[in-house]
Amino acid sequence: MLSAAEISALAISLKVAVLCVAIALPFALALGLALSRLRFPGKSVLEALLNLPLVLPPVVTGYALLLLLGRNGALGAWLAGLGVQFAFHWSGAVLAAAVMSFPLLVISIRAGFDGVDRRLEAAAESLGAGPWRRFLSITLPLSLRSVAAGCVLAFARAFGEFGATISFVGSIPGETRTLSIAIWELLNQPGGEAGLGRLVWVALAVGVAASLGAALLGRRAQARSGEDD
Amino acid sequence: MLSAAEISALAISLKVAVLCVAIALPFALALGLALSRLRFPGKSVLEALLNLPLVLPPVVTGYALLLLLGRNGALGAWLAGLGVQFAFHWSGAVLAAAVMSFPLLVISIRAGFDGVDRRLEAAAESLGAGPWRRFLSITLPLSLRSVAAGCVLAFARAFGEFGATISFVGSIPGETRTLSIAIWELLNQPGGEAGLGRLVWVALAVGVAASLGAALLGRRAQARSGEDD
Amino acid sequence: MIEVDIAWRTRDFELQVAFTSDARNLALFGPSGSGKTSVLLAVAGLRRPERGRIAVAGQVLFDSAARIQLPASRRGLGVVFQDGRLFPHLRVRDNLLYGNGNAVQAGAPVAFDTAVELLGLTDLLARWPGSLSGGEARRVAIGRALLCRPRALLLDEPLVGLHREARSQLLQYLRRLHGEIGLPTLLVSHQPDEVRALAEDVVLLDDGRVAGRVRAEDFA
Amino acid sequence: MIEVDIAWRTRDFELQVAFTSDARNLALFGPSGSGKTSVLLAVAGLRRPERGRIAVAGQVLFDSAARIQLPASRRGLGVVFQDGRLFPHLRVRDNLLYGNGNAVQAGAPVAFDTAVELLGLTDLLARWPGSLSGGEARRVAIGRALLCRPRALLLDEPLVGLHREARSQLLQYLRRLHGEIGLPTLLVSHQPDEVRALAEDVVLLDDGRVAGRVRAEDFA
Amino acid sequence: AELLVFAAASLKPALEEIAALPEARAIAALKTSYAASSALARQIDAGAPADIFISADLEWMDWLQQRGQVQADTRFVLAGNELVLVAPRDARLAFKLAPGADIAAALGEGRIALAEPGSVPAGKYAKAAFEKLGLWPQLESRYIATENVRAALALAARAEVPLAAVYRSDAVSEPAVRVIDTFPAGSHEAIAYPIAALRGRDSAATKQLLQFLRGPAAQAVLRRWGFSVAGTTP
Ligand SMILES: Nc1ncnc2c1ncn2[C@@H]1O[C@H](COP(=O)(O)OP(=O)(O)OP(=O)(O)O)[C@@H](O)[C@H]1O
Ligand SMILES: Nc1ncnc2c1ncn2[C@@H]1O[C@H](COP(=O)(O)OP(=O)(O)OP(=O)(O)O)[C@@H](O)[C@H]1O
Ligand code: MOO
Ligand SMILES: [Mg+2]
Ligand SMILES: [Mg+2]
Repeated sequence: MLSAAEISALAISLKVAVLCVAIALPFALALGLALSRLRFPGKSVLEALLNLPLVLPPVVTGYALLLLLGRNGALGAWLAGLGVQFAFHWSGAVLAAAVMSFPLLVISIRAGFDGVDRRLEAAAESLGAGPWRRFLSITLPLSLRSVAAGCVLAFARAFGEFGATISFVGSIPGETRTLSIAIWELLNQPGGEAGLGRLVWVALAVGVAASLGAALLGRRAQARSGEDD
Repeated sequence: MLSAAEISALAISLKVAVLCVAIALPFALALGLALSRLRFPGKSVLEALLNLPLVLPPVVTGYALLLLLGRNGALGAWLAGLGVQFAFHWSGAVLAAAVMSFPLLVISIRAGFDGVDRRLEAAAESLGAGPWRRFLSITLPLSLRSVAAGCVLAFARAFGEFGATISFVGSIPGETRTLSIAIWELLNQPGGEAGLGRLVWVALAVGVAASLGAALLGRRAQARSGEDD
Repeated sequence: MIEVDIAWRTRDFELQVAFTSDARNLALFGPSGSGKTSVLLAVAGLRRPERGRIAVAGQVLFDSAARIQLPASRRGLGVVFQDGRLFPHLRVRDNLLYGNGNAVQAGAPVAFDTAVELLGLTDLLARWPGSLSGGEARRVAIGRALLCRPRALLLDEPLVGLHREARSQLLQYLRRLHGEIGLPTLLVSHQPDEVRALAEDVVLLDDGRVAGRVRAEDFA
Repeated sequence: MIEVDIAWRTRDFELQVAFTSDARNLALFGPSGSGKTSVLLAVAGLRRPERGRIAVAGQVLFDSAARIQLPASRRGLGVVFQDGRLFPHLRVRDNLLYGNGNAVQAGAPVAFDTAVELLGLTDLLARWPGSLSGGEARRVAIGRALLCRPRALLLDEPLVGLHREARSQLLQYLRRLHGEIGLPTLLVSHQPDEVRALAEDVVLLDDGRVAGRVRAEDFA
Repeated sequence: AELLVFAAASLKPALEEIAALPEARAIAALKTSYAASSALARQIDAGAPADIFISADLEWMDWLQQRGQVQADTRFVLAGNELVLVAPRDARLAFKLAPGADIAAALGEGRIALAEPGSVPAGKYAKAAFEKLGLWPQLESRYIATENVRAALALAARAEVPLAAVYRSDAVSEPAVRVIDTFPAGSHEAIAYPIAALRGRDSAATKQLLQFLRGPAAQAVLRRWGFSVAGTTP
């Protein structure tokens, strides 16, 4: 059904999206918690910076990543010294996807944390739970719906990412050529529409899977409250 | 500071983003409520469709809009008969932005509605409030944080939209040439990096304004609960 | 005045309760988990029985056979919930006025100022519910139910957590309402003195069934 | 056993409370809004006074001058909150065991099975808190506080909403705990009989101040 | 009159300058929508209200023409271009494009940047040329495909890659790169930017503008931006 090249592109996209969410999630949780619970100088600036990848066209974000993290970029040269290289490597696609979807993740998670009843956290504290256990056993489960919503958004966005990826890491078959790039290529070719349909169905299936996953998590959260009507 | 063309692009982007959120919000509220409160056949399919613009590269979404709503498109021809035209008109940019940011809006809002204590809605009902008043006076204010978060995400996404816009309505100066398109054109132009910095600052300022707006809404929501510590 | 004949079962609990009473003021009495709140919420229209019939003051509120189910919002019942349920995003004043269309209305059966003063809420009107003490919140919940122009009151342990003076003052006030505007009441309470003061007839519940009937005077 | 000397003010309320008591079991008594819950939460470490000092059983928990503020999680106090605060996402069993590291532990001062049986929770262990009746939830809250291996109990109107049999049974049980394992208790209650049964010494609060002291036997 | 021109993005700087010429302004106020040729062609096919289309390759113009969207008698080649190999300005790299040359050695550890060779015109020319020269097998696993030719240029300009294949028009305007060789004529099809009025849009103003674009004033600007002179045929 899918050609080898298409399967490779799909596999790269899935790898990138899964790793993107897995890697970004801890940072997003930490940042979401900080934004929800702490006041600190520069908080508004931080929130605005967070939105930056949303308000800019993705290729600009990709270009900025290249300037910063390319082999000759300010940070890139230093990282290269440590043997770490993002540009033109699939890990760079993960990074680009993470930057693009990070705001979605953080803003959803933060809204979830904002909604948690602080009195329950206090109750947990009185029962001997330190900050760590309180977070894992109370705050996080009680905001699971929002965290799940953020993860779906981030996963889908990472999976569909195109502009930042192609500007930062280009399209290297088998390395950084994601399904989005493959779809874009087809659209750039006269008559490419024919193959397009098939790949769009694949993307749709991934979207379905992602939202089903979230629905499952959400349902687990819902089962827990047996309310009035 | 900004050239006339740049000011025009900024104005179009702001108009598009504001209208996009204003127009999409009622639909997103209705859909979010339906997804949160109702069970109906095809619900999972609807949720997956919603994610589609996220999992596809934006240019594909723009192309799909073009096929559907272009003058020769299935729906477009019919709408043209009614004198409504989206393609190559700034209203088409609003539509493209709305499609791209709709999932962000709906998923945030839905998470907010999911988190509202249904017992409070029941209490309002017992006090004589019909469904409409209940929604406006209880459900909506209690999920204001999530709604605000969704609006920021959607606004920022609409403001930064590039791929779907340029494939659906092109880049017509004064009509559909948004700031994102202007930035992209600069990036693709010899010596454009100079002007680039300036426009990126403008986008950053818009991002700051958006997140400040949300923070204000959020703070109003927060002032209302005088909890323990 | 009230006619209840309802049933439902969940995985954990089976309820089958039928009683009628001509008393204007009725109390439900029984141990924890016997179904008192369930019956009260069914009368309020907030929990739908699987089958049965509910009528209050001659009006049929629910009848599964006749497919009648009057929405809670049109039953005109003032409910004091066992779990409070103040609206956290509305100030005390707006909580109190919620059932009254958000505004003080002249000629309401229960006057706003009177209720506020009697409930000791004068200084609390501008406060958010999250900052109230337990007893303060309970008094607001009572006020909110009284001020929604109810045709009858459903009180689920209304005086719990109140100090003795406040409690006896409120008991007197509720009695006076009974006398003056004849507001029928369905009361759930664990306190015999409350039952005696506010009801004429008592339905005893146990484990989801009616376990007996007592006249309030005879209630110890 | 307990030494409290704390103060704070908010826009709406000023609290300034100082008392010491040698009694193992102490009650706070006073009208709604007098500051009972506030003092109890300060002792629990969940509300931080602006200044002052709190010591229980010889251990300083809070001292603004010495900059001591023991986190609530290390005070080892079992708190029954006035507003319940069950964890809605944990089943009854897991709520009960939360303070015990999520597992039944042998040799705990209060045995899990004993507490569950006595509180009548045996059939409710697998339920979610959202499906409990008012009295059931309250009993879970009591159980949760008892099972966290507390060094002392802070009870904020613990028996509210319980039916008479359950209430007198629990009163007896708490008394027995006092006798058997000598668990010191700080009780807030509006019910004189509870105060008499569970405390030796009573601090009367009014409007954020100490209004008097009574020995529990003399308490009417 | 006002005319809407849909033009391949790489023409932007030259066209802006031409549109500002007094002679051009006398004919019509030009509005220009720049995007990838593919996007523009699809938009025109979907009914975009453009008057003139300038494509970056023949393929998309042909595609539109087959669909009857082009006023065929107005079509001509506005400009040509050359494909060149560029390296970062300061790189000490000498390499000559020739059949069987060792381009892998020239690349060393690095990669070559191309516009996406399957779909973007500049990349398609480059791939065809490398195939003709027999170098493609060395490059097949060594190239980075970019969204458009400018992005490939940017990679070389930032020394992220040792080599990139770009248009001469791009290379001349970028001081950070050095042209190290030109692809031999005949290694790929002639690079042509065909222009045509769109169906039903061949008004007097349109025709006048097309005429002007053919003329010396406009062609001079194009040449200054690195494009080669207009052909007449395809
Ligand atoms: N949503 C629910 N799902 C399952 N069981 C429920 C639900 N709500 C109540 N119950 C059960 O139904 C029974 C009756 O509950 P109800 O709240 O009516 O008791 P009650 O008589 O008001 O008790 P209390 O005096 O403790 O408030 C209890 O066993 C309770 O656990
Ligand atoms: N977060 C808060 N912000 C402002 N005021 C508060 C806050 N919490 C409590 N108060 C006020 O402090 C006072 C004391 O409250 P507290 O809860 O200690 O009373 P209490 O003695 O426990 O009363 P009750 O018997 O009604 O529970 C009350 O007037 C209350 O409104
Ligand atoms: O102008 Mo192009 O479509 O980047 O070769
Ligand atoms: Mg009850
Ligand atoms: Mg209190």
